[in-house]
Amino acid sequence: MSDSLPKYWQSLAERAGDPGGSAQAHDEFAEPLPVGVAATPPDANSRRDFFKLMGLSAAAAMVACQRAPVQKIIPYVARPDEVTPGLALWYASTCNGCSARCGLLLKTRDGRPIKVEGNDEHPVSRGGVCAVGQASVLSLYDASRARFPSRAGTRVAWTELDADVTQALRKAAEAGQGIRVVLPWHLGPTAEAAVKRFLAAYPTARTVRDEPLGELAAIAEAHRVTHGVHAVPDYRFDKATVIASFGADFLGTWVSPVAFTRQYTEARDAAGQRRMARHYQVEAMMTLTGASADRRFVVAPSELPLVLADLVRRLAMKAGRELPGLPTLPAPALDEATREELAKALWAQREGALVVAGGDDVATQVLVNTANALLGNEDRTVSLSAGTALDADALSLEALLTELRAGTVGAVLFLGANPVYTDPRGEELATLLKGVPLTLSTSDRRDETALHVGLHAPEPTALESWGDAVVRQGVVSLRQPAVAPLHETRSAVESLLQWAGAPQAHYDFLRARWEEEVFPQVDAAGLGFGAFWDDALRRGVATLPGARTKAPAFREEGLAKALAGVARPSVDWELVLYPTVAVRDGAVANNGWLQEVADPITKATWGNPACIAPARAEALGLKDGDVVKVRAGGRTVSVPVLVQAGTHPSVIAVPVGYGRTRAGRVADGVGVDVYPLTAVVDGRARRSVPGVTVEATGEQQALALTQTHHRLEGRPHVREAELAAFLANPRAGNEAQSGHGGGGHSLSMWSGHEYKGHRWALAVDLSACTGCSACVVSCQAENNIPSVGREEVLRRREMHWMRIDRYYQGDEANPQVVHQPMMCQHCENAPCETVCPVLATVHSSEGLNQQVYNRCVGTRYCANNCPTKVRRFNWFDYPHDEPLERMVLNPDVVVRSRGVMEKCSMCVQRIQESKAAANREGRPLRDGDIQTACQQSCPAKAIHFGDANDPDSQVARLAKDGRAFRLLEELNIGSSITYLTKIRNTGSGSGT
Amino acid sequence: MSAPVLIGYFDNETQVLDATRAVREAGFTLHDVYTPYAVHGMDDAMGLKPSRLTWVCFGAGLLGCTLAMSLQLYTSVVSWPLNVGGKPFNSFPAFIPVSFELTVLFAALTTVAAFLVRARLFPGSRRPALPRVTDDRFAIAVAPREDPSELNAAEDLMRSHGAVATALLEVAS
Amino acid sequence: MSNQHLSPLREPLVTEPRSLGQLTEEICAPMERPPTWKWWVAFGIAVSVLGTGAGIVGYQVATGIGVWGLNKTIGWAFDITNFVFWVGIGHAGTLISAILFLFRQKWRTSINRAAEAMTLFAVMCAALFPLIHMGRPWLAFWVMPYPNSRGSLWVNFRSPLLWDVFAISTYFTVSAVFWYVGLIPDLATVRDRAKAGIRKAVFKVMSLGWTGSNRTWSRYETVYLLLAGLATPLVLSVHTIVSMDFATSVIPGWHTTIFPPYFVAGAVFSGFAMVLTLMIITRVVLGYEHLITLRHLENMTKIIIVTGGLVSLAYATEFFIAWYSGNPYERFAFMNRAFGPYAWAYWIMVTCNVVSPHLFWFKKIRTSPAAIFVLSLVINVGMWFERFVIIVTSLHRDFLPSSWAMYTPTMVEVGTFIGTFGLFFTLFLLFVRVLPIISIGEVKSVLGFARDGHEAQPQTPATPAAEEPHPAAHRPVAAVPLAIATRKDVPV
Amino acid sequence: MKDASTRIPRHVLAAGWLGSLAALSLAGCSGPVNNQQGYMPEQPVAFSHAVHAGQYGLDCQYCHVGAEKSRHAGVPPTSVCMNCHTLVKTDSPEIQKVAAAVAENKPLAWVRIHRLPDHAYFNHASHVGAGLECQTCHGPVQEMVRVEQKEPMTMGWCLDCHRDTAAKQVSAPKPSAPRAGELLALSSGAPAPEPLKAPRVLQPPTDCSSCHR
Repeated sequence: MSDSLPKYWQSLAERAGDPGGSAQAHDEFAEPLPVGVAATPPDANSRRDFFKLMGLSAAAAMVACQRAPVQKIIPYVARPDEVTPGLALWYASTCNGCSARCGLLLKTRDGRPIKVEGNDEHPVSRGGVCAVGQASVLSLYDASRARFPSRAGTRVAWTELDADVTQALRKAAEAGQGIRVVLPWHLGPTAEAAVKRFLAAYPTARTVRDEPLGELAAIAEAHRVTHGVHAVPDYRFDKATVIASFGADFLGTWVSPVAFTRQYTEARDAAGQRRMARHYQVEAMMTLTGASADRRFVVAPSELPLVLADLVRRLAMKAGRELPGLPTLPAPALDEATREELAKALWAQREGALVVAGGDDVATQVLVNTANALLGNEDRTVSLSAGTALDADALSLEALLTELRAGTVGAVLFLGANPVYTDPRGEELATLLKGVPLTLSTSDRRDETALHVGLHAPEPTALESWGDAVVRQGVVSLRQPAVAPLHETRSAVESLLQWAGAPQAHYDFLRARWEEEVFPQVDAAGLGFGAFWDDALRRGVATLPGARTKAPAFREEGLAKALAGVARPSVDWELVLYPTVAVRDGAVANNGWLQEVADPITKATWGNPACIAPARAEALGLKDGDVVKVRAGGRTVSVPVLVQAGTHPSVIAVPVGYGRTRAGRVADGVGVDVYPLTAVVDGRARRSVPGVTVEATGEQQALALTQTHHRLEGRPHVREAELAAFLANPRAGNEAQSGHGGGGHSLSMWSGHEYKGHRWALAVDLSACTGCSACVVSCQAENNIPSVGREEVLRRREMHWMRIDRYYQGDEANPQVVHQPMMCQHCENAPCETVCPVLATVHSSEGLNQQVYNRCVGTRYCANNCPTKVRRFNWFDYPHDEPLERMVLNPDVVVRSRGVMEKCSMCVQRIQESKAAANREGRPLRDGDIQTACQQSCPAKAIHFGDANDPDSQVARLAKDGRAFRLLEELNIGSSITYLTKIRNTGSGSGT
Repeated sequence: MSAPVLIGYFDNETQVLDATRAVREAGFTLHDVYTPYAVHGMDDAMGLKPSRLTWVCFGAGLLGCTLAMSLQLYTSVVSWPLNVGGKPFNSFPAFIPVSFELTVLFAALTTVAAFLVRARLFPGSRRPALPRVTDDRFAIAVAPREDPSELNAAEDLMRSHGAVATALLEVAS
Repeated sequence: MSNQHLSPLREPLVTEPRSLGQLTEEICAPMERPPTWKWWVAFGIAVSVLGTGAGIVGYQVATGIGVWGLNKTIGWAFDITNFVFWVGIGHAGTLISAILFLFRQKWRTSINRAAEAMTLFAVMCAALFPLIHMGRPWLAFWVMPYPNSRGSLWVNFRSPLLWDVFAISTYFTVSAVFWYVGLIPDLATVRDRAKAGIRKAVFKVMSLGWTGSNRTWSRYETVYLLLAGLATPLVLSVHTIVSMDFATSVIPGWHTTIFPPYFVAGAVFSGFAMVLTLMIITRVVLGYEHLITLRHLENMTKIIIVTGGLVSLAYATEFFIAWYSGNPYERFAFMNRAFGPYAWAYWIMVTCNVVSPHLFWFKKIRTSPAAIFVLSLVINVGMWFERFVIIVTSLHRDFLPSSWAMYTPTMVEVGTFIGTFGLFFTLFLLFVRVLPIISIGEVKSVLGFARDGHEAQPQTPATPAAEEPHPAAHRPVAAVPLAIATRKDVPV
Repeated sequence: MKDASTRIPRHVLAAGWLGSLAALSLAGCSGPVNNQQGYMPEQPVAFSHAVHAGQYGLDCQYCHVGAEKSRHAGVPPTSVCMNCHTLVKTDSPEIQKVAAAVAENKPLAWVRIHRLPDHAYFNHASHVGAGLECQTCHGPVQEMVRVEQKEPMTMGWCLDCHRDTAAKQVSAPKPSAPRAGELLALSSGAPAPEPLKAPRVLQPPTDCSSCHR
């Protein structure tokens, strides 16, 4: 029998997807994405999963008491030296999620990247990563990526493709037809070098730069006007003492949010430096940045330039300067006093002042430059000399279109651009492309543009490829792959070199370039290039002391011309198309984590509802979920509305990046595509569109929101104080707190347990937290938390162990906002523990509230009795069985099955890893050795983890701080999480 | 050898009560009385002593309580003390409900068991009942002395108290 | 001879003169004649509902609790509501048989058997929910403390859910035993009436060889008294413990010391309502009007008035204390109940439980079976909503406004609930068919109640038992020796 | 909890039901289903620990390199065998199997013997680092011709050892691996790491989350 059994199980074991099996076991296309499954659980999939369970227990039963199914161990034939099964390897690299280029550390286990973390040594992002960066590791395993080069959708060999391309290019060049390379602004110096080499190879070749969110373009263009350089300056919010932002969401999506967030919190560290930069935000809709502002003014989009112009005039007056170029404009809607206050505040600080503006309007940016010039803050809060120059002689998409219409183009290559989807002229472009002999795209999937091109030469993702980027003058960030390309892809650089006739591996090209151009700039005394290179690889970044060029002076000649078009009539219903923190321009949309993380402001997931002002909604009788028709420029889109506090009454604001059709299984058909509504003003796409019509359709569409009640109902869960009050009394706004850091007076029937060794605790600084939600995604990645999909979120069943509660207070036309990260409070007297009948949740000797999944029988009593409602129940099997997607799972955290409760474990796996390491090295554990996932990736460094029993640990210190308070102290639950009062600098008498 | 038993059948409660008392006072040994329902006052008519089952019940309850309490203390304090919600290992008040329930359970089950054993009631018991005594008849069973004349005396006594019929039955001893 | 016979003041409990034999006949008749078409229809419906329910539960267990409408904020709703509802109903039975017995309430005799049966079936329905509401019901046995290979990982005796496990199982066991002990003499009666055959055999086994010996009767009375004495605190403890599921938690609206008495009162309230519902049906269908008399119904309506009053008082107290405590969360929880999104449920509850019982002050209503029937249903509805209100409205808006949510049941939940009614009535209908639903022995003992003994029994017993010639009846004393030869089986 | 990823065709459902019931009934009586005490399956290559570890006294970690630094002790890469067996006993058919595997770069699939369920986390490094003998858990491997699971490897079994050790106040041996910074300190005059305090007294955890997380 004992030998007959193994034979029987052999077959089963192969199905069991064990180390060897999983990879080749079965065809992933047959597998549904976890999202799809979770969304409509009672379908074949989840039932199948049930059969699986049953099947396994059948196995269990037949072999109970004697034999379990046979498992195989498949060792390496020859193990790579650096790999030790079970040990993580870290690679320093550079993010490619947006144009910010933050520094990353890629964690790999047994060759698989499983986690993205911030690189502390990176001088710009300094250890922070945003949600998009975090999620890039999931995109790596995206099953919808292209797996091979193709011609019209059918697979071809690279050689074949190269032959086609080079031939077509030669023909075009000989025929004198244009060769156009469409690419985004930031490729990084090496890639740019490759492009140059390509352009050199084909005289008729030129670049076309196109980015869906025209911010960089506008800023660079404005500087061409005011400073004569086509560049984006380097902003230094950390040096600012007054910040005036005109619709720039610099904490959320604008230019380099992660870096700015860190700088911002430093500039506003009231507790640390006893002062705090005041932040004015003038905007049309509630942005993440506006939510943190001290003084926020709601102004219609078309009014923004007027307010700005008015500001410039006032500054000029104070500066005693004439600005003939400044046109006389109608007075903006914002009241006189406010405008004067703003001007005064900025002028008072002058060099410490910083003015920024969002959007894609060049005129606005020109005004911003003028304001900054008048304030004379160059090289202090804004530094053009440290900025990054953008390709000056690139064509615009409009130019390309005209050429295409004229039929003078022989080849169009799309390098990581997807204009057919992101541009209102996409349709026309698609049709025009048909007439072009050679059309090619290098996108990582057959997206909307790739669908209309002849050849598809897919690129690997950033985690699989080399690269570099200039993040600031003198700071070059290096990108190295954490894994060999999963599919038959080739980096665009290699492709370009190949087609330019100078084939070279990306790595060699990169290294060579660094040796020739980067290395000479460092004064590496004696240190050879090899050492420098290794160091750069290890740190992921190289800093070049290279002499700063003097920034060109401000010149007002261009003003008049540039500002001619400023005064746009403010027509009712102005449409604002904006990027969300998670999905951005939509390129990363096919990612379950990013779709499921709630928008920090609207709290919407899996869709892009249109925000309208409460007053306006009431007037029109619209409520959340009512579908409206938005008509602009002859195009109509139906979108559900969401009544959003702080929106301008005449504004309807809709996120872009949704409604994709060729992104993949996750994103296709989620939300609506509003790019077609983008206006085109003299050849430039403009995402703020005045004069659109909005009409109710009477239809309803449920919104998948993770929070539906927005007011605190006067409860003291969040406490805040005005700066002045705080400086006078460190416990301002926190008087309710008994004693420092809780415990306090509350009586107890028993003496409680003592924690001899460590006692883990968290501290969260509400003053620092901007609500960017990077921590939420980080937590999801670290702890194998499933994305459950729209249907389940609609049922209020999202699984996030950590969420960010967002509350409004005051006038809903322009409320004050506060964000509160909320995770398991690891209460000393945890209500959840007492009520579990089977001891599935008990307290550890180190103060953790442990949840033992495999003991849980799922009564849900603990969740009911949890005062903070942070426990999450597995309503179904949210399967992780898409073979590619499963690669992202963290092997140190168990995957929870159906019917069990789960919740924040304070990253206990990290705690134990560090403890084990310390033990092995025979040293005591140091404060900071352990970083929870949320803490590590927080761009604002608002979360602190440590041992409360160690008096000099930061957590212990913060717990004693005057700002420290704990949730629901009156329940005597003894929360282990310390929150720190939020400090505002509104200048008004009291904070609330 | 076996002794005959004289059965007297009655139709109503009052008669059988009187008869029983009379028979006993006349000095006959009452074998037993059979009734369709619990006749009030029959116990003292027959001169039965109160049952001792109450003590069984009390003891069992005590046992149940002790077992329950010790189980809870052993598992929560001795075997594997766990910090549950910051409560002390010996959360005595929390142990009361279970102890109470088990007390009742033990008491009830044991008492009934004891009763069944004592009354020799068990599935598959072959003892037949006298005709109609589970329906509408009452019967007195007298164990007479050897002298047959006594039989008649007893029979007359019962008839005089309204016995509707009598019979002499053999008892297998 | 007991004095009760002589009281001219009391009314007879059995309204029409009956002989012992006739009683036996009447009560046993339904189980001896073949079922009527009415019964078949009722049974058919019940079984099909039960079947559907079973199917739905199967589907839920196979797919996951997700098929219910619960969410991260509201972890319990229909499941526990139904649980408490059924447990509540399960209280009247034991209460009637135990407490009224201790209070020497003779009128209970003709309803206690059915009431106890109802208790058992209701508790079965109740016990279903804690089981299927688990995420992994197949591991339910983990709530039992048994030595194991996990370092002997035991259970958490501090958890009210665990107390529930013990309370409910004890309650079920003891009630069942109590019920069976009460049945034994009647089982014997049925046995002796039955001709040879399956029924005879079955009842022979079940009646454990009962002979009606008075020595046994006397012990039997003691045991019955003891059981009653045990069952009384038990019945109170069970709902006390159920109420602790909520009372020991921290959730505003649950965390209330008044819950134990409040729940017990509510349980009795709903229990009696259910007994009324069933009794009124039974007495009509089986023609037991003279056994289950208007007086019985009236007494029960009086109890309902009292318990209804208690419940109303509890509602009021809750509100007062919520305000008086000054605890903002408590205050909010109760305002939210009465005026929040689930206000409709709250007001249904109030109308049914606070207002409707007071109609019983009117003799007319109290004595009209139809009216009583309707009101009993109304009260059952109200009591279901009471539990729903307590559970859902407390959970859906607790401490942090960020996690406030709404709950709407799915068809699966509703179906499961209806299914339990299928189970309940299937069992009850079977019970009506196979067992004497009125305690023959006890009713006989009160037959003469307030009626002179001799007049009570007309000498015309036309019972089938009488037809078979009695062996000793017409035999001359001289023939004794013959008899001696014949009978050897006299019990000793 | 890897259950979720095993595949079973639908027609096994019935069997599944019965099976699960049976499993549950047994689970109580005889401990967790993964208790395979005495499991001694046949291996693809008849490798004898008795010869290598016993007779020739090879150190366990010569092959199982992960044991002191990783959670997995690891099965040696096939190439490791060839370190010696390119010369030794090359004629043995078993060795030829190995050689063949290396030649065609196809890994040998060994049958796993000691295994914990997926929901139980175990770290070899911590245990080896605490000076635990391999034999304590794996039995006298150096005497086994074919390896067998000697110990029950149930949760209770783990806990007993943890509890005893904690009670006995055993202290760990000096870490074999050089401590962080030590080498650096030796080579360049960098500051040495803080001196080692008295040898660490072992406190094996009995918290749930030490193994279940």
